[in-house]
Amino acid sequence: MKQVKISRPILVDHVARIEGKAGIEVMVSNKQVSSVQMNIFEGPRFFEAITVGKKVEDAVAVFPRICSFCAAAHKITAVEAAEAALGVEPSDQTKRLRELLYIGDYIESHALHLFFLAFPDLLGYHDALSMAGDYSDTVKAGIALKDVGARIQSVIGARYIHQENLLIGGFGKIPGKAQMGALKDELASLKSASELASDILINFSNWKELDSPRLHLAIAPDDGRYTMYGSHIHASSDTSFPMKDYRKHILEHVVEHSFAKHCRYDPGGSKKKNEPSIFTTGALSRYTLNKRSLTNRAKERSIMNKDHLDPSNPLSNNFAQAVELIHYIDLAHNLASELAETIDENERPVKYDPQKGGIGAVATEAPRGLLTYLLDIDGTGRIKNADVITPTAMFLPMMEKDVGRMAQSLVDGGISDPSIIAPKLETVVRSYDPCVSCSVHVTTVK
Amino acid sequence: MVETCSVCETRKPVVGVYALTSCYGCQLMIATVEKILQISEAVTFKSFHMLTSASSHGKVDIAFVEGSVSTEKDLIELKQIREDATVLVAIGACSIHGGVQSWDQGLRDYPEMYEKVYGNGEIAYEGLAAKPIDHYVKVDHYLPGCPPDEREIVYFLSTFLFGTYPERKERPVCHECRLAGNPCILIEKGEMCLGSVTTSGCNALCIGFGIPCIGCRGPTPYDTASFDALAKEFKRLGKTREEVLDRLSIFGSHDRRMRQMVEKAYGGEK
Amino acid sequence: MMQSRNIYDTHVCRVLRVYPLTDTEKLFLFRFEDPSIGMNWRFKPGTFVELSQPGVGEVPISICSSSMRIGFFELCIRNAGRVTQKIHSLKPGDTVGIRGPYGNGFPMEKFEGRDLLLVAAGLGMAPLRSVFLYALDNRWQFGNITIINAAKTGPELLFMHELDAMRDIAEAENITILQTTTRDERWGGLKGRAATHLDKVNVDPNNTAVALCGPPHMYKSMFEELMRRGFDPRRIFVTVERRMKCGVGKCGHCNIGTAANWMYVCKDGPVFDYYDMISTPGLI
Amino acid sequence: MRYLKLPHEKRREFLIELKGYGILYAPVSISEKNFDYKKVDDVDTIRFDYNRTVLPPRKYFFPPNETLFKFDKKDCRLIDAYEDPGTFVIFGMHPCDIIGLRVLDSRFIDDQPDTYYKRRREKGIIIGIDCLPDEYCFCNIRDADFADRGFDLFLHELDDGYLIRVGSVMGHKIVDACDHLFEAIKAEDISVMTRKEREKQAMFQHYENWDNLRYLLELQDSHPLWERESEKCISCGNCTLTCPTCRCYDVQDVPELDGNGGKRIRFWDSCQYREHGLVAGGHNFRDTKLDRFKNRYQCKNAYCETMTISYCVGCGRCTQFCPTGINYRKNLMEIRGDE
Repeated sequence: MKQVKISRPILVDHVARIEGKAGIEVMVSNKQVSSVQMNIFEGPRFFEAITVGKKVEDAVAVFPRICSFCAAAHKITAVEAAEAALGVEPSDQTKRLRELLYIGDYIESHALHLFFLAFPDLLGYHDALSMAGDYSDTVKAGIALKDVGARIQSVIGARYIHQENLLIGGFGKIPGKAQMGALKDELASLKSASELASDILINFSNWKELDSPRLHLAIAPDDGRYTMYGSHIHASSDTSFPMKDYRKHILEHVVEHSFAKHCRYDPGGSKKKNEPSIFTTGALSRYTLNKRSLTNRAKERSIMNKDHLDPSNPLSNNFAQAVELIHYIDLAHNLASELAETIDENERPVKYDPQKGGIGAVATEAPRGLLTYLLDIDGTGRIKNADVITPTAMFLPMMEKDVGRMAQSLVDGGISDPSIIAPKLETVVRSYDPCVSCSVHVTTVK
Repeated sequence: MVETCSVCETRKPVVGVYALTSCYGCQLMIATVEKILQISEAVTFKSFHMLTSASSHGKVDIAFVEGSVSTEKDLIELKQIREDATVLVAIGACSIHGGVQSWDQGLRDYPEMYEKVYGNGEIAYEGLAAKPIDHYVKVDHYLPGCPPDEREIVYFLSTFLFGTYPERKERPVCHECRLAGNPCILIEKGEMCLGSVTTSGCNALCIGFGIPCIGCRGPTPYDTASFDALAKEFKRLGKTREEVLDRLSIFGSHDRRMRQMVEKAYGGEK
Repeated sequence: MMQSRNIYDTHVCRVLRVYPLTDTEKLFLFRFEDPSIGMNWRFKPGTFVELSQPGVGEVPISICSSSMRIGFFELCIRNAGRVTQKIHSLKPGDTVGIRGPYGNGFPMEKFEGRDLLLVAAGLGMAPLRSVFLYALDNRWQFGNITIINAAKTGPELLFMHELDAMRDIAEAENITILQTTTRDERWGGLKGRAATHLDKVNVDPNNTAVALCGPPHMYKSMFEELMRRGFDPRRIFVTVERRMKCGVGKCGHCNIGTAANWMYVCKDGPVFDYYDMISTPGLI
Repeated sequence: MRYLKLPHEKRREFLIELKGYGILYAPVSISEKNFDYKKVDDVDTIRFDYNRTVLPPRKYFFPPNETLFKFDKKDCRLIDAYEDPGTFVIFGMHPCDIIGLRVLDSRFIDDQPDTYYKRRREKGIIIGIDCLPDEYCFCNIRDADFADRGFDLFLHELDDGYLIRVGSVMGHKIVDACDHLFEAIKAEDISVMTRKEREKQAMFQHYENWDNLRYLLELQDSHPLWERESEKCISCGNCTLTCPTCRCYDVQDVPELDGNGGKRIRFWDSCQYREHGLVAGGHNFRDTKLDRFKNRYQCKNAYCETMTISYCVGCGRCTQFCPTGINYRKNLMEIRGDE
């Protein structure tokens, strides 16, 4: 489907301040945006191919290498898929530690995205480093938040990128009470800093041009707690499905301009006759669907700033992340306080037999949205089949739509200078907080 | 204030941080080192797409290149970087050793993997089997790790700022593991720990957590990795040739001696 | 009592002059910053210093100047690694750290009253220059002197011009200077390895002290040639090279094994006599 | 020498007393099968029955990583960065480790004292304890099974307490300060101790005289053993890093980002690594694994003049902590033609 080039395309060769390599290509002909492509030229890494035939332990050590920004999300989800396949039930303590580790990933990832990648746009800088002169307190708060997120992951996962301490069945070494106590104190001291992101964002309203109702997907909390876990995925269209059936409902296909595939949602059931539709996922979707489960502080903040959390506008995703930052600092503090009292440093990982084999499918909420893993393990403890879908692959089609909408409205407003249009489009892309490495390296076809 | 730099002598060194195909962890590590603000004062970042939109092409004094060459576009970019850079530092497992995406190097070819993942779907960009960057261009310094250690990143930059260059680590992880006071888990638990053939610099972090080394910093340089002796020990512990090769290939599949030396250990008595 | 000085601490020395000698070697003249140290600092020919550049590292370098000169010393430095590369970028006025001198040095007192034969190959000329200059400064204590300086090519001959310039006084002082190259087509002078010119030396084998310095492979053939000509093995001395990190027999990098004695090149050497050389495993 | 008896029931109190002198380091369990010296807060965690620690106690005098200097590039000055550890107590050193420390002293103190080592050595109080040999021990052959000096106090276990030998002025001070804990030695205590000493001697697996060993090592330079055993070696360096008498170190400058400051550090090195024998320009005096393998055997069996024993004290660490089961003692015996 080659486009006839009537005028020069609006091109962004390499979108800066996102994870991974992607470009934007927008074709405008007769003042109409005729095509929008997120060119994903990050190279493929074939994780689902190279892990096939490998021992499940080696495979789960490799999966987090899909992406550094959400390595913990990948590691935890892969490990839990392996556990689901092998019928391993980790201890409650393991689950709580994993949750705290996952929250650490959220805090680090959101703080990085907001303070380092998104705010320079809003405040008119090229980057956070040059912003540091004028907004020293803001940058410092961002660093402190990112650091505590990293520290949580280092304490529990051994380090904050590619957390090796996390194993099938438990941990290599359980952190000590003193370490948990230190985390607790550090988290308590950052409560007010966690509100800073939303303080900044309230000064910037969403771009109305982007308003458009959209379908949101997120995991429904089982126990009324707003976290990354739950047994069902629900949609803003009031449909839902069990997470382990994700392959029936989230469909992928290859597109020519991208090493990342695109996804559609098929609600199945009685609505089967409907075409599978594009959807979005991420902080805004979680907020939209699960907001009543936020902690009080986060809830108050979100009620006060409803306008910034419009589910129809992708820029709201930044604010949703800011609200989550408050929420997760609270949640992390609670968890760390609890663990500082109760943690049993001598607990060993649950023993298991990798040769039992089986299939496990798990979905969790990564910082950027839904993340699904399916691992099929054979009778020798090796991976027979692996399937991973990442949030970026899920929301890419929606992102392209929004980029098109933005471009169209700018063109309609008489702006034709690509150097003015391009940065605006980049801001739209960045609001999704896309993770390009993730999206490229894992999609697979049946 | 910095007075000299080994590369550019008189002014602030101009640094580029580039990514080929990777997880972006090395860049994330650079961007999140504790001293990033100090670094950003000591050097000028000419290109660092992940961190700044003020990134541009052109000459740099020091280029840090993360990622393996996995597409034609990667290769073109890499050659340009080499041309533009006075000193080129390969950073991270992908760049130095091909990374985890090279796990199947020598086992499965590119079309087979492509088909497995993308079916018969067509993509406009040309992919390549993942390779370390020194298969294509000259590399001046190697900064290993998956991801690299914060201290080493700071060390590398500091040596340039001091008018010299970094010393290459060539001791195995076991060295730092003993220095850290860990017991040896290969001996005690019989686990397939790759510490003895893996370049140090991580302070044996994983073993400190009771986790065997999977070799993320890559084989020790100068052909000092005794894959054969290690494989023999694994064999004695009841590990199969495949298990050993799979483990050693995660980060070492491009080592020209590895496969042959493991075969030697298992030779004849399959 | 005062705490004794930290043995790894350095004295600040200033570069006074830098002379390029070859493409890879430069000669540096240093002076001690602190005159009280400079005045009291003595060394023997054949000893070395640890040269330190904070932030880069330390390297052992043998001293190549005359030990009679007080407060100053010269080092001939080959650009062969991280530290020496950095040192090569230094200019007059720059500073370095120096500790030492280390090692036993040549037993000059045993050389007294004898003819001297100095045989250097490659970088070996650096320590032997110190011996040579010492002998010149104390000319009346020695008999005839012959110096053989060998290198692959003419431009690689260390101190070639300096030795050349001495030709006129050499004759008057009974000094024979032989400079030879092994792989230089364009070299107009002597050709061949140092050992091939032993017939031209002007010393009495029965009463000559020999000092050798060169690459490890040189010694075996030199020893054979010298024995054949009747030189006394007790008076053949060699200086050897190792990675001496500390210079004071601690760090272990220069240890050499022998059943009778465990030695450190930095402390027990770097000058060894013929019998040490042939009976110490790993020394050659 | 002064001898005292510490009844078993006073042991705990005595250990708490020792903590009063500074940080107490003692062997504790660090994993299912291994022990190491650690800082001890709760004296009940001390293991009296340990066989050997992973790292020898030299780590307290010659730390695995140590900052020698901070530096200032501008002035080209080095600033001594010795960190005073304060007085500290090492409890539970076996005779081999005590003698191992004396080997280090001979290198680090006897001639041109290593400032850092010496200053730490002056701060450490050493309480030795007797032990029984296991399959790896051959300290008897190395004359290192009984410590006659090099400690402040030395404990021999009796049936109902410990016979204590006082070995230094500091040792006298310690026992004087808590003399209510001790009893006088009785004749039967002495007979228990001599019986135990005999029993210990009977437990060693070999009784040889290895005085000729270092000569045989030189003569057997082409013995097929070297090729065969070095092939098993994975060059991990465990044998040297866990050795109580190994003392090789490397030095590195770690500059700071400001382009001026930084530190000069030293850390344990091992002759089993390629870089150890390397000189500028790329020549390597021990270029092959075989060369490096032999070097350790040569070095460990060389003669320490001031100690009049070899550099090996027979602690068995290099064998127990070799991942590929290279048996040092057996190899030496093969060289001697014992097997």
